[in-house]
Amino acid sequence: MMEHIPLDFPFLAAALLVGISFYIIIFKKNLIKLIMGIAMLASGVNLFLVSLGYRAGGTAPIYTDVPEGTMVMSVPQALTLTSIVINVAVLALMLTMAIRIYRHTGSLDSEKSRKLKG
Amino acid sequence: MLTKIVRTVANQLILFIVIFGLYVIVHGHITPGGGFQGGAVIVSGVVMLLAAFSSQELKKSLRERVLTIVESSGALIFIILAFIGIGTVFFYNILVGTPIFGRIPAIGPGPGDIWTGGVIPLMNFAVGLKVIAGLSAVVLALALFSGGEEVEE
Amino acid sequence: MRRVTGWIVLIVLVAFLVWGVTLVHPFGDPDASAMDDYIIENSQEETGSNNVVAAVLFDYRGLDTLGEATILFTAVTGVLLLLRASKRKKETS
Amino acid sequence: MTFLLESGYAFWNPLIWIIVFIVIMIVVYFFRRRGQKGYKKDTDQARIFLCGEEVPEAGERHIRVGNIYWGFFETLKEYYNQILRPHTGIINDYILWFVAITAISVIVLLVAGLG
Amino acid sequence: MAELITHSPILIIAIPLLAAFLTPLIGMASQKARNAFVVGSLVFVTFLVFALARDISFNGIHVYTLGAASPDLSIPTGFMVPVRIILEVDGMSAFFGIIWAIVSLAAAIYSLSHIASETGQTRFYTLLLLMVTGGFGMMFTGDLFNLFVFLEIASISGAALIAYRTKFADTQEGGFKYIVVSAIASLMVLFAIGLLYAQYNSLNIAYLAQVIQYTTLDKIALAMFLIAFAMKTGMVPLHLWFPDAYSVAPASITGMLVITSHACMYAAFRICFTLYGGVINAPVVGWIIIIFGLLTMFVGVTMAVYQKDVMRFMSYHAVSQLGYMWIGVGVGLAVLGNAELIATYGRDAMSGGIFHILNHAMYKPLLFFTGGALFHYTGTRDLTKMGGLAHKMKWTTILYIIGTLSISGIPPLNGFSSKILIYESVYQFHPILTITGIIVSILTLASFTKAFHSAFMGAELPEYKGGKEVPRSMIIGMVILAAGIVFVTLFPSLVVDWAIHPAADALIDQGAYINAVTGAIP
Repeated sequence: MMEHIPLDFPFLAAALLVGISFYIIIFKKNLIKLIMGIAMLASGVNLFLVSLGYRAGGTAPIYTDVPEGTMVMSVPQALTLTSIVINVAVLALMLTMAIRIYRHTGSLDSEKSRKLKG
Repeated sequence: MLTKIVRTVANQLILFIVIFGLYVIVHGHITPGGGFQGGAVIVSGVVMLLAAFSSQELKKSLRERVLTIVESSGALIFIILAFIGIGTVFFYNILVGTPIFGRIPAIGPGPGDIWTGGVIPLMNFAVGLKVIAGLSAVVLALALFSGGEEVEE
Repeated sequence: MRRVTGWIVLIVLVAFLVWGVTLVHPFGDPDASAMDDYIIENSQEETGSNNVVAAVLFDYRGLDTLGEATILFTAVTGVLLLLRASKRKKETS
Repeated sequence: MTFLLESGYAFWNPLIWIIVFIVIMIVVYFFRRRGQKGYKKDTDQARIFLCGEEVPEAGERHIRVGNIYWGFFETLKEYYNQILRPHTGIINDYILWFVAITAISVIVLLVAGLG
Repeated sequence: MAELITHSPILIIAIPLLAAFLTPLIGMASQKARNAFVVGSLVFVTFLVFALARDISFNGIHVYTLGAASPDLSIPTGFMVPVRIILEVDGMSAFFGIIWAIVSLAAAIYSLSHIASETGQTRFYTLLLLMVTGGFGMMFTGDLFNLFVFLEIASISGAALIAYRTKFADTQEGGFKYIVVSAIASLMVLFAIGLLYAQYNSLNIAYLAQVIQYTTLDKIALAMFLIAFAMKTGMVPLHLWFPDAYSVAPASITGMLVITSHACMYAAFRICFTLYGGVINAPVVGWIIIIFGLLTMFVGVTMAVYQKDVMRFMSYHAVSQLGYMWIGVGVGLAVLGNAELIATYGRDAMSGGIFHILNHAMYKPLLFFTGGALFHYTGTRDLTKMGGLAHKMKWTTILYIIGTLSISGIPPLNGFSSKILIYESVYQFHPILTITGIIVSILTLASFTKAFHSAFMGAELPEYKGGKEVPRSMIIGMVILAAGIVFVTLFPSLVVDWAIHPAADALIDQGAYINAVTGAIP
């Protein structure tokens, strides 16, 4: 087995996650799928952020009963936490609007809910 | 509304969920966790209740108005805790060194002490209050709306 | 037409992203960490909190957390605003 | 002089314009005063005369917005056909444009850095 | 008073926030008290902004370190890197702050009777105050992640407010589009912040500006920042969501959304000039901005002439006017490295662009407010159903004329004085820019004349016989902005000397911004 995770695997995973979610956002016409795509995009960005702060062999940055040694960086974790809560808020609001759109038009298709154009 | 077994189990389980959530909130400054995480744990308990019972049932005990008041007061406590430092600087941790939560732990790894952290435990508590009330209100409102009922003004 | 454009654009974007993240420092070995080292070393003394992440959240980057709590408040207010009844009940008016 | 705005080449003074406006107003007022004094409201003088035809109702004689600048749109028909195509109103397309422009500007910035 | 000034950067952000948290509680007690509270807190904030701006013009950049032992202790003693969140207010931030304060005050007063017949007013005002907080936070912060957080506050509250009138389907659609677009834009901003953080381990704009290298990753991050903020601003061809969202919002919110889009423009300028200012490939980025600016101007105005919905028509004009600002500042950016060209026309072009932001922030909300008054009176946004409204809406007509003349750049109104600055300086960079600008200006006048004729002129239509002029608070909200227009019209040089040139110099002078934070380090 390898000693540590090869290459920049988490970074690549984050980049691919962003790519896949853009695929969903661009090609899927269902509003709920669109919202799921945005949630995935947020996960990708969060994964990228939190893996920036990792130091090989580091422990969690909490001093309570921790073995001596390096600690991983704490600021990216705080940023990720903030970003996760922000995305929860955004998703809640998006879902509310999607429900309202469904109530009004009876459809969740983004091609059908386009009263505003031109 | 699910079967009686589920409802009974949920009724008992909610106590432990709330206790665990409160533990996470209160020990936010010494162990992993904090206001957001603990609040989310408790709200997951609320979601469990929502699944076990109907939203109509839950509406009787969780009033929209009460939730709004609790949420606003959580946010207010938070911002006031930030404001009390303004004698020095906004967000200055004024309680470090005072008897209330003011102890300074031994530098370096060691056992935690609950009376440390200055305003951090209080802020954790305020945020926890806010998250519990806010997310419960959202979940409840969405459930009620799917059942065809709109929120009062 | 749209499918083709979409795929081209998507492939270009993903190529750039993948290429970009390989240019970031190797995983587990950050290039610069002055700010984080300072916080890890001094947080116990300055804030009295054993949990460094909590110290960052509520002390060093307190305004971010206030903003985060505000966003949650905004979203809750927004959801309740959007799910409200658009007509007043008779007895209230 | 607080009214004066220097723009490097020329200057701009709103006071001059305001004075000119006031002078024009006075001239207009003089012309207006020379008009007919015998105008009476609510008589045939005030009614619309359309070569003896029936005058349409207020709603029908107002030129609605769709009929204004008809010639302009007729001339630029091709342009408008093209320009209206991206305005589909579908949210997915909006994001596609965003991704496309981001990709293009990344390429431009990187290529410009090479030379 | 001196204490108040010292703490004013955070107070300007925190007081609307505190008011927003209190509003639901007060709203339960009494509606009148709530309205008075909202307007009162905004008046106080406006006062603070003016006091802060005055102090900045005398004493230079204000730095406020949150949570440190003293406000100006931006870097911990004996350390080299800023650790805490730092608010940094310079001439540019103060300039945007003044605009935002005035427009939000006018919008709050306007809302008092504009939404009087709707439910959910308490939550409406709460969100309005939160949006004010978000805007001020974006303008005053000196920290990238903090910028992202406040960007999200402004966009989430904005989206909820756009969808405020839930009984119509199109409002929900507009709000949904807005929130999707802003969520994606801000996530890309966050990704770019992560790219910068990975290399330099800092989030402070001033410190990053000092150490930035312009590596490949920095270029990718710059493109992401620029295009994400440009999307939020409504630059062609990323403007497609713009009229959809703006046309369906309540008019007071549309007026405020214009300024949030200016705040995103501020963020883009901050990124280009301050963060990347020392290392940026200025001509390339400048030309990118100029080309998109030209497209924005032209496509925006031609689409506007075509519109039949009054709010949509004005939104497209907002798009087209944004092009002038991009061009003015883009020309300044394109010649950034060349001190001689900056002195000949670069600074004037930037001043023109920034001056146009001020003017646009006055007349565009005014026009949106008149559009809202038309909606209030007729119950429709469709211009084909309107006509002869000048008979009943005398105040609205006069205010609309002021706004129209101003946006079309008719002398002596303020739109002309900023446009002449842009035209004359930009002509020396490339004549085609000025020519396009003049054509766009003509088309603007043409389309506003068309809307004026179809809405206000003509005989009184039978269906609108019985109505009355809009309520007084709406007129007061509009008159505040019209008074701003008249002031700028009469004293252009005063405004340019006291507000515009300091703002332009703040953008050009990257060193001052850095020194304010990392001053001790040579």
